[in-house]
Amino acid sequence: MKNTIVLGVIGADCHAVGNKVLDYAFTEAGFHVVNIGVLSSQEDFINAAIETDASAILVSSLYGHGEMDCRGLREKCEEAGLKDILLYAGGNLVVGKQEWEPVKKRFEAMGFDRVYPPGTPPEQSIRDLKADLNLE
Amino acid sequence: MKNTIVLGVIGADCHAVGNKVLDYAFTEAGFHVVNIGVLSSQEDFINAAIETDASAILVSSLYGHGEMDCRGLREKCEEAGLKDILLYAGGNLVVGKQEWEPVKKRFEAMGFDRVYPPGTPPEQSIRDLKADLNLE
Amino acid sequence: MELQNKKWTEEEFLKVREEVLNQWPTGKEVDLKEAAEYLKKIPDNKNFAKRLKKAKEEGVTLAQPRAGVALVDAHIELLQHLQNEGGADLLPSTIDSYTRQNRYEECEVGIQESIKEKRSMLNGFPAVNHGVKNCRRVVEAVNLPVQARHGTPDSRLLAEIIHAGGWTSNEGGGISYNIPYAKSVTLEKSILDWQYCDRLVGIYEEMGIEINREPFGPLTGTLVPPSMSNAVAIIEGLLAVEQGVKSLTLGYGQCGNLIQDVAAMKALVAQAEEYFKVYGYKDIDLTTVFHQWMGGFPTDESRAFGVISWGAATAALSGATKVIVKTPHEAAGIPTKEANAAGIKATKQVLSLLKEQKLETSKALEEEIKLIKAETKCILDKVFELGKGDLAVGTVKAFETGVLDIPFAPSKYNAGKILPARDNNGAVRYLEFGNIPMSKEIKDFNRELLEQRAKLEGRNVGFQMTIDDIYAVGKGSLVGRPEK
Amino acid sequence: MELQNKKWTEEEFLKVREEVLNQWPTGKEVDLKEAAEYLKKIPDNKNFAKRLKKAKEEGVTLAQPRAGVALVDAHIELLQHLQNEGGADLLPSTIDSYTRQNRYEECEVGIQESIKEKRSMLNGFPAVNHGVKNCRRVVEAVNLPVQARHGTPDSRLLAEIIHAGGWTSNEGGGISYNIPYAKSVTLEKSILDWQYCDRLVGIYEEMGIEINREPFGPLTGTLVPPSMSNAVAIIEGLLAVEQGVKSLTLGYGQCGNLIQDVAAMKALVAQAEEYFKVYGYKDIDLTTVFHQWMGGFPTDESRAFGVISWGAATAALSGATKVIVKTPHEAAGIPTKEANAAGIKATKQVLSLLKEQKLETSKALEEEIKLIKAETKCILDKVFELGKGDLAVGTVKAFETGVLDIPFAPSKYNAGKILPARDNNGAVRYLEFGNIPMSKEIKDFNRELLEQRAKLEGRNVGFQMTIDDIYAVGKGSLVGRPEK
Repeated sequence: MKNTIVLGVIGADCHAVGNKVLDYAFTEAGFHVVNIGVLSSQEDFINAAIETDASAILVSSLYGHGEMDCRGLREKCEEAGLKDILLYAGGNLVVGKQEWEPVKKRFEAMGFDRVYPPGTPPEQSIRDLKADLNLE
Repeated sequence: MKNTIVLGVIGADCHAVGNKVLDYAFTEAGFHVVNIGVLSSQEDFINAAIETDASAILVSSLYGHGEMDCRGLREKCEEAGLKDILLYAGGNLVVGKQEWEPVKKRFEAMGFDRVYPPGTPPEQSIRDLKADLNLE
Repeated sequence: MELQNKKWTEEEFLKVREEVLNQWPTGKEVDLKEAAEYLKKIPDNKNFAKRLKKAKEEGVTLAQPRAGVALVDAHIELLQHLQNEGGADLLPSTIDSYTRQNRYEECEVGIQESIKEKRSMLNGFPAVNHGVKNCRRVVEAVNLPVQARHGTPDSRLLAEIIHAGGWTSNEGGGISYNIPYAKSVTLEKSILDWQYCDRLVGIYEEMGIEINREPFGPLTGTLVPPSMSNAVAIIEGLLAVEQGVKSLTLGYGQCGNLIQDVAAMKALVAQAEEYFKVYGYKDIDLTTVFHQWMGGFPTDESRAFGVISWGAATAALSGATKVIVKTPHEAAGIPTKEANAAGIKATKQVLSLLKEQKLETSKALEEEIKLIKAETKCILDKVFELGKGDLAVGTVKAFETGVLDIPFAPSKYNAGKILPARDNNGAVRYLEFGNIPMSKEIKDFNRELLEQRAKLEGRNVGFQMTIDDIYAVGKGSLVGRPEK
Repeated sequence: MELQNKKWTEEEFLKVREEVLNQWPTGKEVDLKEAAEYLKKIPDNKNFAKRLKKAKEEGVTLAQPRAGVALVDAHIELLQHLQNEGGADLLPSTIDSYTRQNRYEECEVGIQESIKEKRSMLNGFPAVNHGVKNCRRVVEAVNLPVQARHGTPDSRLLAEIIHAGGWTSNEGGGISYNIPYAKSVTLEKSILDWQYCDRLVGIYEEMGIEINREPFGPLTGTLVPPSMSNAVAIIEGLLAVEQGVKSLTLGYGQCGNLIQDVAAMKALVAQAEEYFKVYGYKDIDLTTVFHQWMGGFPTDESRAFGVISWGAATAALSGATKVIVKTPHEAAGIPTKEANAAGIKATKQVLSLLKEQKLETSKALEEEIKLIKAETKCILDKVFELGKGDLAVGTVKAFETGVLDIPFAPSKYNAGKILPARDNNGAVRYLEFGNIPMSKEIKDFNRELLEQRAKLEGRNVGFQMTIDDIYAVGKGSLVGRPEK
């Protein structure tokens, strides 16, 4: 389904507040949100995407290990047959306060379509996702 | 008199608190303090030093104009016959937060024997003055 | 082993212990007798329990940061900076998130990557992997007490290693380090595992070694109504002292309304002491911790200093024994050591300016204390009832039935039916009570306060208020008013 | 002209005015009618009086920095930065110290040197030298009201130029801009000169143009007992409204003890309104200003943020209409524009977090208000008595006899016999009363509080306490305890 998305917090990260707010915001915006919650592995994201025929995977990471946790996700998606699935990442993706541009570049190099810095309002990623999926 | 000092706040500066505390501290330390107070001109300092045969002039400046107000004081002292009088300066000597070393150098170049940064406790200048005057 | 709120026998403890110490090779480094000898030599100024007791007697508030990096030398450098430059009164060692999930292999990867990348690739100190010797290196390199701070549902091996390593306090609890930190760990297991941690401290106490325990007060740190966090704190306190813990620090996370925050701290101490008395626990050395704002922070560092300082002021005015300090980098994630020191310095300045001052009693304060106590009692009465007198059993059942329910928690064992929102004064109230068994009077009062807000804002009471409140402090205000 | 507290006639005013406008060439730029036309076109959001009235109605606290540099373009850049980056609600133009002493030739040197050195060699904006046109350039370049802040005993020409220049507020007063700012200006002269400034505002008011006046509350900013600063504020307020001022902002400088600070603000408003009523002044739009800590600051910027934030919190809790903001560079002197903006941002974060909160009434607060009012009344009663009913005459005589006496003031017309010190709670009390005519009860109470402190500290009540208190905040605490 074009408007189905998989939402979750990757790795050993248990920050649930933003996850619950994103769930609410994307649902309100008309998406069918498959929320796999916190502490989710790459496999959890991929399995959920296959099962629900999702168009996008939205990965949150708030605890600084995002860089290690997200590495290889694009490759695993392709192996699993999720050829054109959109990959978004956002949150506090790295340990410590770093320049944003290099962080963004590293995640883009890993195959993420969009990467969001800390404090991005849900509205922006909703707008972007609608554009990327040609919704509305 | 070897232990007589002239104390004052130079220029259009009316910061009186530190002046009153210095007066108290130097008096307690055994100096004969001639306190000409705030809003004192170079001439006020020099006249007081001549009248009381002082060994040192302690110039405070808290309002940032110290650099302009102190310029030429050494030369005027020499013209007035105060050949070997000690000149000390302290406070917030310049406008704004600046590197301390260049400020110190500028004041030393103007002929000041000792220059103190903001927040120096009176005890330090008392110690220095006793050393410079071979007291105790 | 069947869960009940009863001190473990030596046999029970030792049986589990054998398994625990085999969870990772460094477990073999732990020798209880040798550790006790080591701990006895720790000077008073490095003993967490003794330092807190002294602060309580002097009526001062101590400042403690959060901090931890992957490698031992870098971690020591970090703690020394917080001690020497920041002026911290108590030191932490924040444990990384893989250790919290007992994923020690991944810690090993993180350690290796950190060496390679020359920066910490872990968000804390992997104490289990580093083992007893390295924990001792840490405590020997500083002049202050060291505490482990983490979020580990099963902290048994970690507790063994850090205490044997000379760290004289451990944060956490069977509820507070499960429900906000795990997705699918049962409460039976986490409470049992924390009984183990508490019993370990009890055993040390019986050997004459004072070790502090601190249940994690703020839970999800997001709009948790004070009566819910106080109920959990009191339960975890009772569970801990049953296992022989003597030095206990109960905590609370700042909500932001001064009256409510001070009332929550006062209610927490008074009510915990009442329960200790009723259940016959004597000689408990009870201290308190106040957490500076745990929710979203402004990205601007000057604004962050404002939030930090207001937290410090509330901590001082509430008479907290210690305050956990945030940093001006909070919004961006894990801070540099300089930013961490900056947060401590701002905090200490405010604490020290206010050390002669407490919030004076007022009618509003007294009423808020009364309300929090009444709400807390409604919850605790039901917990005891559900457990037929056994608090541990009651706690499990209370979460099953939503009698205990923590907003925004990731655990599937949490009902997630309650919703909080702020009233017009910024105090956190219950918007949805879920299955929490409050009296009608209390429910009506909470509702009335939120209706007043709704009226002022020209909208209905609802989840949008909650969402607006979640992001409000980051945007500058306490109450998330609709934009004009 | 003989000093009395009576509205100047048009004839009196115009006679003096001719002389005033000839003090410096830019005086010729002032044309009252043209200025009135110009001021009428100033939009409400740039009118100081209207902005304050709105804030008072909304119950919010506005943030205003201090700032001023020598050159017009740089000054505009500075104010725009404070407005756009800092988020200031009200803008200042701090006037340089040469202008404050009417030494316009030296200002000219400072302006030339500033051009040459490409940095400001003056500690403020020399508004008289820059003249009406440049003042208008300033106000036209920003979106907020602009006020002159200075310390000028004779501010007559300055007032003419800034008001004609579209600046809709002027800080100062015949006492508060003389005794703490001058050495040998008589009070007769400074009060007359400030009657002129007030009358000028009164004339604009009569033309339908609202202009705000703000007596300078903190005086020497150093341990001034609240009753002394409140007495001066009320006198200056009464002198101003007699000349036709309608928008009046009375001020107070933070002492640091929350109860005393809030009590002082509440006593100030209540007592000022009582006096206005008794003396028949109607339709006075009274607002308040709270000054963040005016004494010595810590050099460490993080610690300075702590001091700033605590000041902001007290301002909010006291319900001040505006707060004057310090910066993290305070200890080092005049701040960069970035540091200035940082101070505003920290302040605004705290103000906005606390906008729903006020300090609740408590017994301690009520008693402190009562004490401050009683002390203030003792002083004011005597001032009126000395002046045989004329407040202006009474003020001069009160300073002569030490009935009014401001600690640490440079003026030779100030007796300098009183000494302040903090009590055990950090509240500022009278250590030496000099000739201030307090009741025995009040004197005994002040003394008793200080004896309690002396006992705790194991030393005698004396000047060393005062000195220790002066430096205490810079070192981190409120009360200057002896070092152990």
